[in-house]
Amino acid sequence: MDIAPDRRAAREAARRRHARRGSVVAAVSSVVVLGGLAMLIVSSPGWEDVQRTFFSWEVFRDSFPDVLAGFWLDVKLFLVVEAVVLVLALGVALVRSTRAPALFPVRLMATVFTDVMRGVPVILVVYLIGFGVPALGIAPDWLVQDPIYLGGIALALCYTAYVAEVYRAGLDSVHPSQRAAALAVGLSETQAMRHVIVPQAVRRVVPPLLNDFISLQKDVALVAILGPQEAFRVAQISAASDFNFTPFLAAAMLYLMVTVPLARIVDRQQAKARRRQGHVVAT
Amino acid sequence: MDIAPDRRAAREAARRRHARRGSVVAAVSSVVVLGGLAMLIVSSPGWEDVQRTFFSWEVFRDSFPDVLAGFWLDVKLFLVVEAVVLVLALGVALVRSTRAPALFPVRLMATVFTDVMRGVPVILVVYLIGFGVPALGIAPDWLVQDPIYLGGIALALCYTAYVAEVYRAGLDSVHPSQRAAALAVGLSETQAMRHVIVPQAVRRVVPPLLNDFISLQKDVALVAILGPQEAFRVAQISAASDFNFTPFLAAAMLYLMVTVPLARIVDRQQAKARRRQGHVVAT
Amino acid sequence: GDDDETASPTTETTALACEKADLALVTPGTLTVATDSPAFPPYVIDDDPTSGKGFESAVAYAIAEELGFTAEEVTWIRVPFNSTFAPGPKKFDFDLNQVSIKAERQKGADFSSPYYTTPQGVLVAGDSEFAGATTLTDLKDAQIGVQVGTTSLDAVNEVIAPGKQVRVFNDSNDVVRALKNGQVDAIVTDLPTTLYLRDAVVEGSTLVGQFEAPGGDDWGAVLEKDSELTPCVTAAVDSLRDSGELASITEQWIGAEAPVLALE
Amino acid sequence: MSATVPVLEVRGVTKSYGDRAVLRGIDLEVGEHCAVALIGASGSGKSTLLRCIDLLEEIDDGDVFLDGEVITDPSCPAVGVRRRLGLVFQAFNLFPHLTVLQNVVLAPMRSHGVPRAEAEASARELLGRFGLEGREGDYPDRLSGGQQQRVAIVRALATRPRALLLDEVTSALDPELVGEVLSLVRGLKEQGMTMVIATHEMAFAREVADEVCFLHEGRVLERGDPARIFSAPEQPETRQFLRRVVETGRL
Amino acid sequence: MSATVPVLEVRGVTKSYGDRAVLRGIDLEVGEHCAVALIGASGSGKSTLLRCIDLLEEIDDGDVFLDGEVITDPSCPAVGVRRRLGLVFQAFNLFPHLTVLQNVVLAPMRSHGVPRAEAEASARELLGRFGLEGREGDYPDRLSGGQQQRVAIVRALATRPRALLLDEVTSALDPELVGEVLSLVRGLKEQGMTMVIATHEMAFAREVADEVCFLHEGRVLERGDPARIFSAPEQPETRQFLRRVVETGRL
Ligand SMILES: Nc1ncnc2c1ncn2[C@@H]1O[C@H](COP(=O)(O)OP(=O)(O)OP(=O)(O)O)[C@@H](O)[C@H]1O
Ligand SMILES: Nc1ncnc2c1ncn2[C@@H]1O[C@H](COP(=O)(O)OP(=O)(O)OP(=O)(O)O)[C@@H](O)[C@H]1O
Ligand SMILES: [Mg+2]
Ligand SMILES: [Mg+2]
Repeated sequence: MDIAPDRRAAREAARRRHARRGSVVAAVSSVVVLGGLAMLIVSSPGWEDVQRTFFSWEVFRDSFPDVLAGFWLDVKLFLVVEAVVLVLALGVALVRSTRAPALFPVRLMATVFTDVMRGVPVILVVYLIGFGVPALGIAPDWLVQDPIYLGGIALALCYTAYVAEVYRAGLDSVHPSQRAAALAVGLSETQAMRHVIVPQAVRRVVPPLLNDFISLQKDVALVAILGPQEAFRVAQISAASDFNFTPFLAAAMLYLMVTVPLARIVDRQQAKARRRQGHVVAT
Repeated sequence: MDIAPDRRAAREAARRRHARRGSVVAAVSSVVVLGGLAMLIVSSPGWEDVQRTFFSWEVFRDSFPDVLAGFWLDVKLFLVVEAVVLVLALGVALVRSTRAPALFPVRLMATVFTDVMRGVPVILVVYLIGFGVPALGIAPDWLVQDPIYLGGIALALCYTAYVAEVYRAGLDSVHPSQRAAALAVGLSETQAMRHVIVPQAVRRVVPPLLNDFISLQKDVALVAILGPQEAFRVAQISAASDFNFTPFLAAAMLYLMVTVPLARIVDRQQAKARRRQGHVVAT
Repeated sequence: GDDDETASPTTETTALACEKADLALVTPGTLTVATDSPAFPPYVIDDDPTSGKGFESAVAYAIAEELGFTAEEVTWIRVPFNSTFAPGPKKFDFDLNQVSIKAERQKGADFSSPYYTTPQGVLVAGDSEFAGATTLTDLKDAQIGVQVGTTSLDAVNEVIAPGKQVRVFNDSNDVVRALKNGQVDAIVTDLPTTLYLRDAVVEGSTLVGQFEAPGGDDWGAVLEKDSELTPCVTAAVDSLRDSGELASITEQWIGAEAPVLALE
Repeated sequence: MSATVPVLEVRGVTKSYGDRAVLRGIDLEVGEHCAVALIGASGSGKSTLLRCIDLLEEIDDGDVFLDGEVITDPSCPAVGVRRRLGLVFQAFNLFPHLTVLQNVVLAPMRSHGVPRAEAEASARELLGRFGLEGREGDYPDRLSGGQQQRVAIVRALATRPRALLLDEVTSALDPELVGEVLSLVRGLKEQGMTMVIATHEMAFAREVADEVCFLHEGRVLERGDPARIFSAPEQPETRQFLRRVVETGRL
Repeated sequence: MSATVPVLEVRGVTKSYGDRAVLRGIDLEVGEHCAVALIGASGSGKSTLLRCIDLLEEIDDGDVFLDGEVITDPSCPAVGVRRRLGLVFQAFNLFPHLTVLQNVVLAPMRSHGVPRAEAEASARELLGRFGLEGREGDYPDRLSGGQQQRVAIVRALATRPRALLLDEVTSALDPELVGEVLSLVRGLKEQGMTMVIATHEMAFAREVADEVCFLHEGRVLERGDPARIFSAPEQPETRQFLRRVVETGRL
């Protein structure tokens, strides 16, 4: 009943050949398109000028250490705010997902909160909290003195609203029969959320969460409004004094060094979770 | 076998009573918390100063017309960019969702594109496209002359990356058995995507899409870097010349006037879709 | 306006290439001058550069006149500070926007000779512990704020070398708010701005003094890189300086004096 | 508790979805150690009734009593009620993000406070009894239909409920397993488990049930001793239903 | 096409998931107008085999022929093959975002180019035959288990396939409907439909099938005329399986 190994080998080979041909076509066409674009840019009359102002190696080298020094501030602030946001947002999302009529006022508050905080530009919230709260004259000195705290609070408020909406979409996408099953085995509403709904929801929303993660990482630069010299502000200072945009590139590079590995890790993990569940359907 | 109407009425009443009591508790506690916060702020020593610089009615009234005039630019740009993004992003997401080995190079390009475009600050892309492309000296005049085009392109590139990832999460969240069922009835891969996977995916990702929608609406202000006086820039100018932050509030108000109704419509529609499908499980 | 009808003719000092008719202008026949939007006092009064009121507005008209243009032949456009030094063709003939002349910047754009050399002014709240500062050393422990894109940051770092990292703000509005809120102890701006902020914006503030930026902070008009117009504008500025007209414009719009803060 | 109080009592329960009346006044009593079989056509309301008893749907009217207590009263804590009942869903509703073992131990550990080791040991034992040894670490999507159904049964049994609600627990099973499950359910019954069994498998009704209820369009049209119902149905609808059943060879 | 070429031929098909060999060399032939029943224990590989035939899983080895054509060759366009086959899933897999009617007309309209009016008319007719009139506008989540299963059958029939692959098409049906579906399938067979039926319902095997295949751990252990298999099974495994079936009263 076993099949001769050369049958199997032939099939494998055919499959590989097929794949390889397609691969080559795709690769060649991508190289042609991208290469053509690159050629066009590099051979343009203004390329030297552009290279000098946007991609100058000397300027990059000179500005990089300062930008990097500023970047630590971003990273620290980002990590703290992100952690706070992940927790608060889940709370807001859970409140918004309740259906009990008694909780209507709380739900209303949560709705108003997300609507307003998403709708208002982050920069305005940073202004309001960052300059408004100290102006009230009732905030403690340590809060007023350090722009990081106020800036962090402003960012956390805004991003809680964004992330809460992402969570909520995830919660809603879990089929109601899952909740019914969780209740039926005797879990409470809270336990059903914690052990059944939330874990399934979180897995589904990881990519959009990563979007907001990455946005936050970049919006951390907005605390610069309150004075601290974080990476983007340092780049701006250096760009303005040199009439050269390259320092921004240094900042972007640092951002990429965080976000790209993050995106890769998330992708790998999602693929694993997917493989673990569900039949793999052949094409 | 029918039950006396007063039995039913009694049960309804009990339910309502129960709900009402909870409602009252929740409402009272929210009012107390919010009211307390408001009291604290209004009675603070700096409140007058804050009110004058952040919430001045005169300044609001004076700056509003100019800010509004700038806002039309935002709205127009937003609508065009959003439409482009919704289409392009779906394309990128579909490419990233393919599994065929032949398409590896294209998939790689799409991955690099999303990683880089999400990772790099939008403002840098606006700088690069907005100042870099004209500097190359090969772009047609109409493109170089109008900062709206270049700014729009930059925004579209960035947001395509964000939105593509949201779509992709939606596509992945549709159970593989749905694809199997679509193929089994004889649909092609493309038709399965179009009629079965994408419609289910899109419904699930509407809230995170709205997030990116709203972010885009606000990031449209970044084209101000290239010169045009859109709402936020107008507000900034007016704020800086009066040493008063109120004009920002005018801008924020305009943003809210777009985003809040949008959020409400989306919510209502999601609730409808949810009600239509699945059992309503009582609490 | 303060247009001096009797300004000395400068045709001798202007090379032949600087004949009005021969100038390579963005829009032939008109001189296109750029400044930021908004433009602030005392450089431009009421954000209206066409009035000739305000230091840079006045300087622009004086240069225009040197080059042979009437006031009507001058057009103003608004260009954000950042894009004044974006590479590529410029939409203006020259730009006056308190741009400090720096070697690095000269790689991307041309500068005329300086039309003003500004000292830095230090402003503190009236009740501040630093209100009595008489030397730069007294300011070492102060939390200082500056505006982004100005030379003040370098000046503070090099001359005062404060113990706390200088806070950098987006614009004068923000820096002033930080001062009022007590988020910074002192703000450092170019002297004209300091004077304006003290007199018109921050009630009860004290200008504790001024100091020279290292190597001086010279402001020049910005032109497109390798522009044919650069020597002509330079010649016009030089001639205004020589004639004393520049000094009188300066006197009129940025008059006041302030104590000089010395290094201990 | 007095022996005269039935474990489960359903009185005049009605339930509509929008305009569609699905239950039109159901009465039902399940005494201690008794098994009641619900039979009836597809769409007659069997699953809905079970969901209503487990408080997963809000009923429009009527009452459900568990050990004499009105559980459908809004003030009655639903969690406590559901802990005393076990429900096996027709569509299984396994938790796809948990392995087979995790599916089974979740409720004992979380809502009954059984220590993990103990919960896992008894879960493994139960899984083994249902022919699922070696599949403890698999995710539900990797199981065949019959395997999923057995996991669902084990999950409900693991909480040692006071009464079991079984919804078509043999639909995806092969005949061999149907026999197996049948004898397991018979065993449960002998151990004194109280059960409501919605089923299309007449062997269940005949061999396990103390009473058979024939549901027709949301009403209990006929009820009685299985032997009596199967041999001498009174209502014409019951007669017709059973005639068809005999034709298919399921009786 | 010559009458001697079977419509479907499975030759030495093997399939593993990771280390678990699910199909270990399956051979099967289904002649024109024939119905083959797959019986066997839960997990023996029936559903997997049907998915492999419909090219929804990539097989490891062996070949599947449809009308003499090797459809498992990588160069063979899968869509064309699937259009000629109809598969009813054990878990129904209805499209939850489409109404019952839309579920049924999607494929005829999109992949067979039938005009909407025509597709809807024949869909309504088919739905009516399965007792689903009036439910055309409902979403699948609102249907009872049996109703969903019938929609799944109708969806597969609507494309008028050359051969039908049925996976437990009666599991969620009440006995009355089982009889109904049985006679519908019998009708299809009489109209000349070629079918592979994975089932736990021995009545199917006995009354409709021309041949019965007994699957055991991924192998076809025994095959033959239903009468022969049910009365005189040769293999001990088959004998044991059938003994249990008889005990449950399913034969
Ligand atoms: N959420 C819902 N919205 C509208 N109608 C519903 C909903 N849930 C169930 N129904 C309807 O209620 C009726 C009874 O459904 P139920 O699932 O209780 O039937 P059943 O007796 O269990 O049938 P089966 O034997 O097919 O499982 C059906 O007609 C079904 O379509
Ligand atoms: N994606 C998968 N990954 C791992 N194992 C799988 C996967 N799909 C199916 N299996 C295993 O393959 C075996 C055969 O499954 P299949 O669904 O074909 O059984 P079946 O004969 O249809 O059973 P049933 O009668 O219960 O429906 C089972 O042991 C199952 O656990
Ligand atoms: Mg049911
Ligand atoms: Mg199966």
